[in-house]
Amino acid sequence: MHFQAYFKHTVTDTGFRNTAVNGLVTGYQLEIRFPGYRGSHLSCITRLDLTVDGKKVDPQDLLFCLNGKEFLMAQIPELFVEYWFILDNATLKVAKEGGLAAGPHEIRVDFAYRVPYTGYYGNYIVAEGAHVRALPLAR
Amino acid sequence: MHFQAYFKHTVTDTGFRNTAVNGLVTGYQLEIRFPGYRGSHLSCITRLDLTVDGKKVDPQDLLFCLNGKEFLMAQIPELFVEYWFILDNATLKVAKEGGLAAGPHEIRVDFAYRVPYTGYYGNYIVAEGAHVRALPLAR
Amino acid sequence: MKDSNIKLGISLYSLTIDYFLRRYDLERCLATAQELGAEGIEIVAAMMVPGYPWPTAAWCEDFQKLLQKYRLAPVSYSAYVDMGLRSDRDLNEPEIVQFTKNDLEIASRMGFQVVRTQHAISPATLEKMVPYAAKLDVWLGVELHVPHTIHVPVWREYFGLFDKYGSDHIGIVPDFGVFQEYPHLPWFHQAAELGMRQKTLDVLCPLQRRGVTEEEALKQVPDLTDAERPIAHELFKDFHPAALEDIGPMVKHSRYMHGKFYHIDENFHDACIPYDRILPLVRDHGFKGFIASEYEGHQFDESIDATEQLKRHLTMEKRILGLA
Amino acid sequence: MKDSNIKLGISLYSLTIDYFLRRYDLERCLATAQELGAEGIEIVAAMMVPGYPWPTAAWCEDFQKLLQKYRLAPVSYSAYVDMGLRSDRDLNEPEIVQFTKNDLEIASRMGFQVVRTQHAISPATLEKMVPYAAKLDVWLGVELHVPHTIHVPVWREYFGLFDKYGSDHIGIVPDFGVFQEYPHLPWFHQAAELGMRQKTLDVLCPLQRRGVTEEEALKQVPDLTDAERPIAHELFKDFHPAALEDIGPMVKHSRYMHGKFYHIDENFHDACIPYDRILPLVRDHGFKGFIASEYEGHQFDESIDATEQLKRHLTMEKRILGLA
Ligand SMILES: [Mn+2]
Ligand SMILES: [Mn+2]
Repeated sequence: MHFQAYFKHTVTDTGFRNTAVNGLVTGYQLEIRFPGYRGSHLSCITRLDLTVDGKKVDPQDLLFCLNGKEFLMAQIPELFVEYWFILDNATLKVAKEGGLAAGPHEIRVDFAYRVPYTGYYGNYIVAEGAHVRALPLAR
Repeated sequence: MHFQAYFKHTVTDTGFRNTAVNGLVTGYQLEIRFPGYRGSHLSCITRLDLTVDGKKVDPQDLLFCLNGKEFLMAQIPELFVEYWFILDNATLKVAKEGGLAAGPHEIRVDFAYRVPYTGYYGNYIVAEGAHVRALPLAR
Repeated sequence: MKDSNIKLGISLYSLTIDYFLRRYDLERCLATAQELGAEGIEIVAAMMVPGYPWPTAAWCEDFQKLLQKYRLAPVSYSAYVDMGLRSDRDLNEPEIVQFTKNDLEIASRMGFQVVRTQHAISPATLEKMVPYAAKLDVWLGVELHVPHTIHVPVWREYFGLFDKYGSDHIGIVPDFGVFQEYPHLPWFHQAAELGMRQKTLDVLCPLQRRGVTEEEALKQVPDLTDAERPIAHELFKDFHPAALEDIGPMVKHSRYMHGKFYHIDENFHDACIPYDRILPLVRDHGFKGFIASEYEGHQFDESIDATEQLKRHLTMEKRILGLA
Repeated sequence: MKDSNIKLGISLYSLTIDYFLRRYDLERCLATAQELGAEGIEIVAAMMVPGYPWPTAAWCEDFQKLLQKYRLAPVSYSAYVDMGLRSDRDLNEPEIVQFTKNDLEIASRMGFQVVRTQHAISPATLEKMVPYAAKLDVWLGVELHVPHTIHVPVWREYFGLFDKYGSDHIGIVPDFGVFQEYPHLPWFHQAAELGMRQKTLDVLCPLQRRGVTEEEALKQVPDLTDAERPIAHELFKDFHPAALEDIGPMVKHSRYMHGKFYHIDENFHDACIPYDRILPLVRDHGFKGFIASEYEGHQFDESIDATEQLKRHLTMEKRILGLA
């Protein structure tokens, strides 16, 4: 039951909106917190799945954005010099032609991370949790 | 003879000085440019050797500092999301008890990097060069 | 507060939930520590230092000014050994050395003379750090944390180093969590939230207190649910307190201790960690240094007021130590 | 300048040495382009966009204002396919797609409708980008660069795509370097600097011009030094110009061309790249778009004044095209 308290705060209130480049709506984005008490190297993230309105987003359509950079989900395990400061929100950008319709959507984030200093007797704790909430799409 | 022009500007005029933490002189540092016409991902660096006054610095005593981060030389090949903007100088920090003596020192940097878009017919060009210059240690 | 060898501080980690939810920024955490009467603070760098692990020199200076503003001593810089930060392998020794040197230097720039590290540093690496800690005039303390005791092999090795080098620059940071005997109140709150029934606890807890094994105990709960199973397992796995006799050897090599706690009741009593026996032993063995109140109930029940818990913990410590 | 289908621009890459040595910042490069009378510019993003590959939206807006200030058209955003950026493997297709989508989006935010990419994108990946380029209303041109010609297999595939999808959103960016026949003046400067003797060149250069093989030619220089050997090898390896008849098919699928050059003499003549034959063919085949002057002599001799070279190149182009 350790490291469980923060998962329920993963998806933030703000930043859920459609994205556009020069008027072309390319998808949508939302913001998440790192669901732990301290920051983490991104390479410690072992799972990050986004489900919107009951449908899992294909990781190929997802970009993880932090520290002014944008990463493919497949790169996350390799990002051992990218630190997620606990007060910084990360942005998940989803490529989806036309974006999402106005109004509320159900957002679910399944998240897991290795606690990198817990190798007691050789095993690292992996903290796992999910956060589900309805969020209105900002205009 | 391609990509040779910039190596002669690798070691900069500024930033060569001893380093201290709370009064303890821990070593010295100097600044280098990326010796190419554009920026590079750090993972493209294939060689970076520092020689001071004719003696090669042990890579274990060297830190490569850029983008507000500090890297062990052994990590360089893995830093594929760390971009070296061409106008930013990198700092080489050398651990050496007591630092260097005042006055001029001969600095030599041997540098090589893969040109990541030159895989014509399957081979990447590796640009190589050296820069040797005398630099006075700043007070 | 009376003059005493023992000084009372606060780990800012105690205020995690307020910080995490952006209710308190770092300065507000410091202000809270001052209001509570703490003499000094511990900071968890990986949590509260912007730019970590490479904060700017300017930020480190500003931090020292903040401490002066709130009249707080810089007690401990809390470092990790994030040995598992890579996904392909553990950090190797040159990486751990650099990781730790970096923490020692930042700590020094921030004004700290105590750096808390973790056993993952390994005795061999700690030994290599002795000269550097000495030069920087920093004391590098390894935290003794659940599930370890001073009798596990790695800690026997650490004590060997203390015997060899003295404990002027390396030592032990005991976390009082090693003396925890039973689950705490926030644990029960979270257990309930996760589906543990009171009737199951009513059967299992007394058995845990009597030292019955998990296997034997579970026979008494034939209707254990899937949700209850891992929680019941924790109940029998997690609470194996170290012996209070270990406090003597700890004190001998310690300059800093973690006053870990999960809940102090309204009568200023910890029902799970025997502070009333721990603290007198710490004092009587001659401990000289800071004990930082380290509240961790927020990991289990975020609705509890952390500041109130800290206030109770400090009050309890002062009463037990006769410092009130 | 007369109204013409062909417009003359400058690649800011031409000013590399001034930029690299911090003599010119980006704005000064733009001011120089305006002073030279260029109608528009190409920017090499990996060189001049702070924060690349993820510049901020604010920076992209400010850049457009700078272009307006200097009355310059945003002609081409020059993108790479840094397929070898990792040390353990080449980028895979999802990575190249994302790399290119990112460039298309930044280019679009910076106001560019032409994006120059490189053949490492591969025909298969380029084909996947067609709908996205169409949606963003960007033209994605693959640069044809030495040592390629339009007859190598990968370029036959690109032309197959142009036939299939048209060239409204994909196409070819010919670099006139493919027509280079002989070494250029800065090449001779660098060769001398690296130890090549004039007497060796006096023997080898005429043989290279007559099409003699390296093996045969070296027999005429029995005293070739170790320093000379790699330079002699380059002399025979690097200068195999594409046929000028290829210009027709290029023009058909091109909106943008690189006026690559290494040295223009004081008589406004390029002694190595036959501009006097290239440009009339480009015009007569009906090319409509920008030719950007792309000075590259700085890679060989940094002492040559790049701005003067650009001035000569523009003058030469105008004379040949009758735009003066
Ligand atoms: Mn602790
Ligand atoms: Mn070109």
